[in-house]
Amino acid sequence: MSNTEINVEKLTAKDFSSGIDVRWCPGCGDYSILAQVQRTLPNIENIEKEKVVWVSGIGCSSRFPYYMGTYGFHGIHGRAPAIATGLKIARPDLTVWVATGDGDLLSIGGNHFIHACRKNIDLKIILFNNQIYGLTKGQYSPTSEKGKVTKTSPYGSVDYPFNATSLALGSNASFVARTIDREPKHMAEMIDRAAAHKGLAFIEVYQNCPIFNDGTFSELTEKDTKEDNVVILEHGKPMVFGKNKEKGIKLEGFHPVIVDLNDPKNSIDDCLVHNEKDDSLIRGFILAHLTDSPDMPTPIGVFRQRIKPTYDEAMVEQIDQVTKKKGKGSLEKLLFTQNTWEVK
Amino acid sequence: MSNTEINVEKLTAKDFSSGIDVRWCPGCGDYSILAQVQRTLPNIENIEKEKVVWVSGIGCSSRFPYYMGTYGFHGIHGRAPAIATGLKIARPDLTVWVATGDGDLLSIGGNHFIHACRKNIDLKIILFNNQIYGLTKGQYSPTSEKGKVTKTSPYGSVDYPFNATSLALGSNASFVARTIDREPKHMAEMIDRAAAHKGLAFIEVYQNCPIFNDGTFSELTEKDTKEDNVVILEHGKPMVFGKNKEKGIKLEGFHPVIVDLNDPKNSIDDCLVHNEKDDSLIRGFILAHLTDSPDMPTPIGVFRQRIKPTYDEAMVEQIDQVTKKKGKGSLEKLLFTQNTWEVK
Amino acid sequence: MSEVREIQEKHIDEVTVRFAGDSGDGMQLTGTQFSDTTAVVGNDLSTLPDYPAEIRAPAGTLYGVSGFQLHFSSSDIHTPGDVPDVLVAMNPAALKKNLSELKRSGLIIVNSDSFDKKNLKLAEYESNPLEDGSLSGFDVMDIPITTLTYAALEDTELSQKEKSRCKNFFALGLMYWLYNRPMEPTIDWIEKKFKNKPQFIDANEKALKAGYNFGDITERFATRYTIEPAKLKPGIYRNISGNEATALGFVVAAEKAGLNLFLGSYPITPASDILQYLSNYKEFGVKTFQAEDEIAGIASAIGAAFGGNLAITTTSGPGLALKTEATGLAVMTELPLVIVNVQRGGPSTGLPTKTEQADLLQSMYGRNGESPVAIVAAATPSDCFNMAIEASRLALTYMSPVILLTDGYLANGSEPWNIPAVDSIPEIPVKFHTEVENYHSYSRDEKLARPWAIPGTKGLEHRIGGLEKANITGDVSYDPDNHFEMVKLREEKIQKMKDSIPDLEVEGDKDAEILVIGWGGTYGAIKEAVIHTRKKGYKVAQAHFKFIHPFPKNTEEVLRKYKHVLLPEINLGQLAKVLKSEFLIPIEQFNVVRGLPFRVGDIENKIIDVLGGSNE
Amino acid sequence: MSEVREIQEKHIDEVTVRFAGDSGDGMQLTGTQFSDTTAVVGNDLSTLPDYPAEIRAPAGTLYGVSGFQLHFSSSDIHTPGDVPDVLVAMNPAALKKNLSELKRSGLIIVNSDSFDKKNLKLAEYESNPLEDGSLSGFDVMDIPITTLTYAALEDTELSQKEKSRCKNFFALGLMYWLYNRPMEPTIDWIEKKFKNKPQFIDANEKALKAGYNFGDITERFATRYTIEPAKLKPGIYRNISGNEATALGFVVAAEKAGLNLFLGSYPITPASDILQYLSNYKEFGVKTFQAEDEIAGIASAIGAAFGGNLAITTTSGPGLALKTEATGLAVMTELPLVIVNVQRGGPSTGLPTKTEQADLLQSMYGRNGESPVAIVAAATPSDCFNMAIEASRLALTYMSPVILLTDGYLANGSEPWNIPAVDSIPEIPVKFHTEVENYHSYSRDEKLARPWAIPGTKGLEHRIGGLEKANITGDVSYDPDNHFEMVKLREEKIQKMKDSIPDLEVEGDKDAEILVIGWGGTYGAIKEAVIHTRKKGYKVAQAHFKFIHPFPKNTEEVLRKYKHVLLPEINLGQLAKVLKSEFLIPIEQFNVVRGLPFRVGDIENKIIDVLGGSNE
Ligand SMILES: Cc1ncc(C[n+]2csc(CCOP(=O)(O)OP(=O)(O)O)c2C)c(N)n1
Ligand SMILES: Cc1ncc(C[n+]2csc(CCOP(=O)(O)OP(=O)(O)O)c2C)c(N)n1
Ligand code: SF4
Ligand code: SF4
Ligand SMILES: [Mg+2]
Ligand SMILES: [Mg+2]
Repeated sequence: MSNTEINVEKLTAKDFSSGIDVRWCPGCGDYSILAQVQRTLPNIENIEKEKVVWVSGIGCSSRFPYYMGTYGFHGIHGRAPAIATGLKIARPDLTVWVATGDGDLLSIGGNHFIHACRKNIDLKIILFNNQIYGLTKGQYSPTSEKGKVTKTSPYGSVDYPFNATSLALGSNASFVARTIDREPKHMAEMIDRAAAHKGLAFIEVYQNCPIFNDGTFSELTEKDTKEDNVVILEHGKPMVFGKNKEKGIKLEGFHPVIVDLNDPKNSIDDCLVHNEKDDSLIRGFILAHLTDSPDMPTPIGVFRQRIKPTYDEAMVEQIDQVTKKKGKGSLEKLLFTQNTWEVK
Repeated sequence: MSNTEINVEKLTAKDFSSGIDVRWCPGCGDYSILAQVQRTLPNIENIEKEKVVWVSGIGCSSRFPYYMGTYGFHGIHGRAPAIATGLKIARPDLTVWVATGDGDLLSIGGNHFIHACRKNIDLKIILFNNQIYGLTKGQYSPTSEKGKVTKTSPYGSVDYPFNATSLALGSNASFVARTIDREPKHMAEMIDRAAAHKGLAFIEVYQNCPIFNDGTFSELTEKDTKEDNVVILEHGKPMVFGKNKEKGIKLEGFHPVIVDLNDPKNSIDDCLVHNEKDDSLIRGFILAHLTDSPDMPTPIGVFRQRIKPTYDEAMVEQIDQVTKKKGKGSLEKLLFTQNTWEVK
Repeated sequence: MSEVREIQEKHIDEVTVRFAGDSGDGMQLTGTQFSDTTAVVGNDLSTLPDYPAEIRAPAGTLYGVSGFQLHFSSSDIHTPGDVPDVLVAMNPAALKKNLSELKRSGLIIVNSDSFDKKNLKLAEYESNPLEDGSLSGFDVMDIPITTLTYAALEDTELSQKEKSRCKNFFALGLMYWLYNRPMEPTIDWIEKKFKNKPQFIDANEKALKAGYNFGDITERFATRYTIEPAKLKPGIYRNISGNEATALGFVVAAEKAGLNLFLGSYPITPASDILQYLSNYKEFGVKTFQAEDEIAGIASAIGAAFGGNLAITTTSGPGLALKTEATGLAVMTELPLVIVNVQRGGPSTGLPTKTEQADLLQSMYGRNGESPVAIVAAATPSDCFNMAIEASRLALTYMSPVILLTDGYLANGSEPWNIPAVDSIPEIPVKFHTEVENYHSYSRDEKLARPWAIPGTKGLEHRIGGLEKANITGDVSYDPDNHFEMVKLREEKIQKMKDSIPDLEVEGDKDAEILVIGWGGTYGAIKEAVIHTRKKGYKVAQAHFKFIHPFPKNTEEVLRKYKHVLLPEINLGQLAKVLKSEFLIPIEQFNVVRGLPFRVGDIENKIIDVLGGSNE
Repeated sequence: MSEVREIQEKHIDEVTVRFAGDSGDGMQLTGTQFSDTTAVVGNDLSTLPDYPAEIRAPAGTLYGVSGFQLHFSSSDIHTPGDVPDVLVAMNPAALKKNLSELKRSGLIIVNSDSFDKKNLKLAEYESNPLEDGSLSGFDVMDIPITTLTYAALEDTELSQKEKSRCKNFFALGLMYWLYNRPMEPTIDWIEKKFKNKPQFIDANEKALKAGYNFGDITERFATRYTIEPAKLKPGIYRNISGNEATALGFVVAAEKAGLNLFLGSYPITPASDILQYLSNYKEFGVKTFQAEDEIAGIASAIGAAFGGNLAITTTSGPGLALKTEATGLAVMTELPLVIVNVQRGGPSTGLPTKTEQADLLQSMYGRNGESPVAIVAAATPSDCFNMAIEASRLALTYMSPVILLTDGYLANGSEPWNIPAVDSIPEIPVKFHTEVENYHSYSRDEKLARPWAIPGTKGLEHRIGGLEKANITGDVSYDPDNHFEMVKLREEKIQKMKDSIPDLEVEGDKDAEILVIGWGGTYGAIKEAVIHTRKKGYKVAQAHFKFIHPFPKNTEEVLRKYKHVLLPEINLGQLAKVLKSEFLIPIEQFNVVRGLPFRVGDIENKIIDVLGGSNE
């Protein structure tokens, strides 16, 4: 079906808009994600819009497919990865994206998520993490911080939160990244990277919900604080951050610590050099757990990328192999197998 | 309700048997787990048998509660951690154990498992990992190795398996351990340790299913191979293994490698010293992923233990605090709140 | 209020008002405040909030309109009203969306400031309805509410945006003036709500008073209305919504049973409120567990029931669908458990914020195997309180799961509630089994309930689960005859509940030609339709099912008495199916599935229709 | 077979044999081999495997007994037989467990070696039944099968344990001799099965032949039986189980529709076989996805359906319960999807290896909202093939989810199947929508089906989901009238299927006084009961529902024709409920819920009972 010639006309962001009125609240971080996706997809080489499908669950974020000018499936709560898995296996020629929220993916949908990671289904999952249940009007979510006061936790929640990147890595996801709604360029880069990854790609986007959880990420997004609180991961580069890149991260044993690069005792060479292609998951895991300690900056970027055969690929290959060996199936043979007898 | 005097008589293994005929296949590794549990529990200090509850899902392994002389709940497939969670929250005075299989806990039950880990519910979960669906007669499970030929994968499965300890750590479980059905003493120790841990304790037991997956763990259990393939984790001790403890494990960057201790160039001091109390999850994660490479030995023992408040505890505390502040609830006050008016 | 202008004070009997505006305009709040105040002055009332599935759709759009309807009266009323007499529309979209339902010649109060080009376009108006004559026939009050609010707040420190947010209080104040309500309850509320933000207290109060005074000052309103207090049954009242009543019912049930209350739940519209209310009552020892999903919600409740708590789980349609397998486990293990299903529009995600009665068959039959549960349904918002207690009582007395059905209309709607004296609510006797001798986990008492022996009880260690149980001993049993016995026993136990539920009551004409039956949230609409048709001279009676599985003992007798039995349902005829198959009685169905409560008039017409048309 | 001993060769018409032994004794294999061979010699047959939920309970225990019943005949038969004529019991537990069902004076073949103290005790025998006279009245052949097997394998290299495992082949050989069956099919099977283990080929063949020869040599059997081939309809036959037939049906349906087949499933007894069979057919491009749970099973199938595959999901009761929410999504998105539910004993985990018909109401009503799906049910093991195709055809033609109900008895039972010529099976016309002009995702053809426009089709990019859809455009719509319209349309579409399903057929007496109706796997038992009672002179007719939602057009007409309508069901009356509510027709119910197929005799008695007792 693939006919690249059809696509000589360059697609634009507009081609990726369905034209339907967007119904998120004013100021919602979801707008930014939509804009970056619509801007980024047209630049993907050989992209055929009709081969792109957006699948989602339920939540504010899960309205996403309606706004995309591609095929879309607004599923049921938590099941987007499972619907997308079936679609991708049935139709490996399609590019299947999942738009989902922290409740949708990590609460009710947790099982499908970890299994999709494990199986390396070739899906691109974007988690709109606003650390709240938006659509149901403000209950704490599995990523809400402990102690959070919400409608269902009037005295503060007693839940420890999930660390989404940790969970993804614990499930052996082959591509794990994080970005922030207020960093459009970085986000665009992550989307591009995910699109290019063959295998399951997971992007966590920190997304502000101005209505029910306004400002949770403000330390990471406000001009005067963000440089001190965000470290941008770049492959092959030392991990440094701060307004003047004056702070670095090094490891003491398994414990990442901050080094003051203004202090002549320290050198940038002590700093951890980011390597997203590390075969092992350990480095990614260390990065994922930087957020455990309040003193450490939050990493954004690609935590880990590893190329290995995808599930859908392997299934097609197995079918091809068996078919090559046995020949294409014949119904005649299938029905009239051995152990038949004739009544005359 | 707790009245320790009642328990002056020492309980025995027999007290922990229900006396019901055990119905596993001859040679099943489940027998060994049952025996060790029944032998270990009586030794736990102040244990009151009537305060112990075993909860399970569905599978061969999930028959476990029937054989225990304690309270038991044979639930539905995959839901044991959720049932146990409700029970523990409702009744923090009880000791709640979960007996479950690799299909039960990691396939259909995956979501409840990771959430129980995250929330640090004070449950003791024993995973009977036989890398197969036993009760349904031999389909591959989420822990079966890639390529495995089973009833549902006649040409070899295309699934990458879960690493159960990695998933538990990725979900921030506070106690993670592994043992083997054929190592009764080690198993007893792990059970004892789990029982003593306040918080979610997860023990993965490699368990042989002689009927549908015989010998999967034989490299780890057979006399002539096990010393070379198993490394026993001991807190504060260097990680060494081999028939004559002639091999050690050290880290090169994030990559564990084997060092030959017979080679005078190497010293036991180079070896990684196990520290199960490490605050961070990283060390446990490295250990969990030792099994990724076929050359490395499989660790058994406690990967990680960390003490932090449990969910059930925190909930009780919150109730106490609010009650202290507001006084015990009065129905009168609750119903006849402000904004009432009287009709005469 | 010293006023020289001549204002006509008119006494009226009842009014239906609808507030409508953007999702961000605070219409739900305005409606609730008006209701609470109206309740306090002693009117009977009934409310119907109606909001979109979007949290706050872009301002000015049609799909972003949020509404709140309120019917209040000096006599007994039962519904939020079919057609509003008054529409308060904060923008063109609100006007557009609601106009068609307004009473002919009704009053329209609009914020004329919002009728600018942009908003008119968003509302898909070609021309300005305030100017093009299309509203002729209505009594239109176009008031520059935004401008007037800004003016009132001139000397406050608020930003323009913050000031603008106060305009709903202006509208509320105006309505208070128009219907002669006191401002104090709202002022109290504002002071409490913004305790830590004094600037908002000041601003909102100013806006409220400005609205009120505007009514006083402007020459536009020639009439002001008084609605006398309703002659309700003596007692202490409060205004209550169905969800709050449900929550309170369970707290009371737990106390009356001497048990701890456990709720395992996952948020879902329109049921989340119950979880939210209950998470507040820590001082009652209530434990609310916000689970990872609906299955964990019910599974945790089953665990808590095994542990000896009054265990409940709350949800709405799609969530109930997810709980079916575990509900079967509760059936097999015969544990007490209340499952609350606040019905919403289906199938699938359907119409999440709308009401419907289409989960009855799911509740009845939606499980594998022969898997009977008890089913009860609340009839009005305040009745949710009673039915939560009833459901708990049945669950605990018979050791059985019970499904309590309410719906989006009951859940969010409100009415004055005659608060019962705490002592007047009967205890729910619960005794955990402790006797070791002759204990069998599946022995039964005269109600066919098995003993509740909870972990921690010495000597009663036993094991339960989802496999078929041997009668009496509770051992796992694959015996064919035992299975048949148990299948029958489980159904019989539900039927036994007939002994402790009230008979079906018939209201209306003794010699009625038609019996209008119903269940759940349609009670009020049916009741008003019956009253109206009787006033018109038809012979009509009403009976309402609050207990559906089992049916009350006298059900068949009642149904067979009447020439016609009419059953209005907000589904395609679910209770009708159950009744027809059980009694083989013909039933006239009236089914309207529009995501909204019945219109009284429609039921009225149907009654007249069934009786052969107008008798006039 | 050159034999001097005088053996009586007796021609008989039919026999029912039951093999029973430990779960580890290979009784299922023995039964299957005997069935396959019996099929090949041309008898009609019907089988009933019956195994415990435990994989391999400790040897010798009562609960570890596994059985396989087989009824074969020289004429048309329809059930596995009510009471066995012959019991082959490999140990005391097998004898104990099955004796009560054996025909009076029936033949018992036991492995006398296993009647030692330990096994007697495990079987809860106080004394040895072979010695204490308790078997008097039966024809008992106590044969030291273990000893004889060891003897036959003396010169093989096998361990004692391995030798012991061959004893079922000895028993099989003996039975082959007794019923005059050839050994070749089994020898062929052995050779294929143990291709890589020649020592097992040798041993098993030796055991088989030893058993056969033992029959020949021993003086104990005076009679040997011949059952002539049945006069079945001409054609090519094979013996087939319901699960295999289901799997084949879907492969054929996909090919006939020109689509790829996708199965998303999670293993569960007794449905796992279908997944297992389909995972073999890679050369047909069949994709089987073993999902993490049942919800992922159906969700993945919904995704695959959106992608343009023939998508199915397979499960049993508790799994169907888990799929309800997602089934609603398929209803709302109007995607073709077949859900196979192999019913087992419920509620909850229930009796996992036993049969039952108690998921009909769950299939009909077990979803939130008004959420209609089509329901079809297979009548016999081989009919599963037809109904899998029918279900696929309905799903693809009407763009709708379809539930195909089979049950544990059909799934594991087998019968000879007259294999249809591939060309005789009609194509299923499927056309993906490709025209860009005027495309609307919820427009409808004359069947009310919406267009299937799959991703990859340029210009038809559109979005579907679980929220209510606007008629025709498919946009999200919260409009009340649209909702009502869609609720009715969805039900109407199912009713439309009446146009393409066959009328209900009536077999039996034209002037019958009683019509016995049924659905699903009870077909054979009802049919035999009808034949028997007609033979006894009663006027009886039969009609069997294979299409349940919608019912065939002529259903009411047929039902109203008869004085009595009797409906036997293996539940508490589920189809009866549906029929009664739909047609208000009284139906006599006959409900037996024992985890087992109906006994023909019981239905017979019930028919006679309804007709007022014996006519003799
Ligand atoms: C089965 C089911 N359970 C619950 C809900 C209610 N529900 C809808 S969205 C949602 C959570 C939304 O949170 P999140 O996924 O974080 O999305 P957000 O709105 O924050 O983008 C819930 C609980 C539902 N629609 N279906
Ligand atoms: C809802 C549901 N789905 C599927 C099943 C069937 N089932 C029973 S046990 C099982 C898997 C057993 O595997 P595991 O958990 O590894 O336990 P094991 O038997 O190997 O100990 C399955 C799929 C079921 N009982 N219920
Ligand atoms: S509620 Fe929050 S997440 Fe949802 S649309 Fe509004 S701002 Fe965005
Ligand atoms: S099937 Fe395997 S896991 Fe199950 S009881 Fe038998 S040996 Fe044990
Ligand atoms: Mg969220
Ligand atoms: Mg297993």
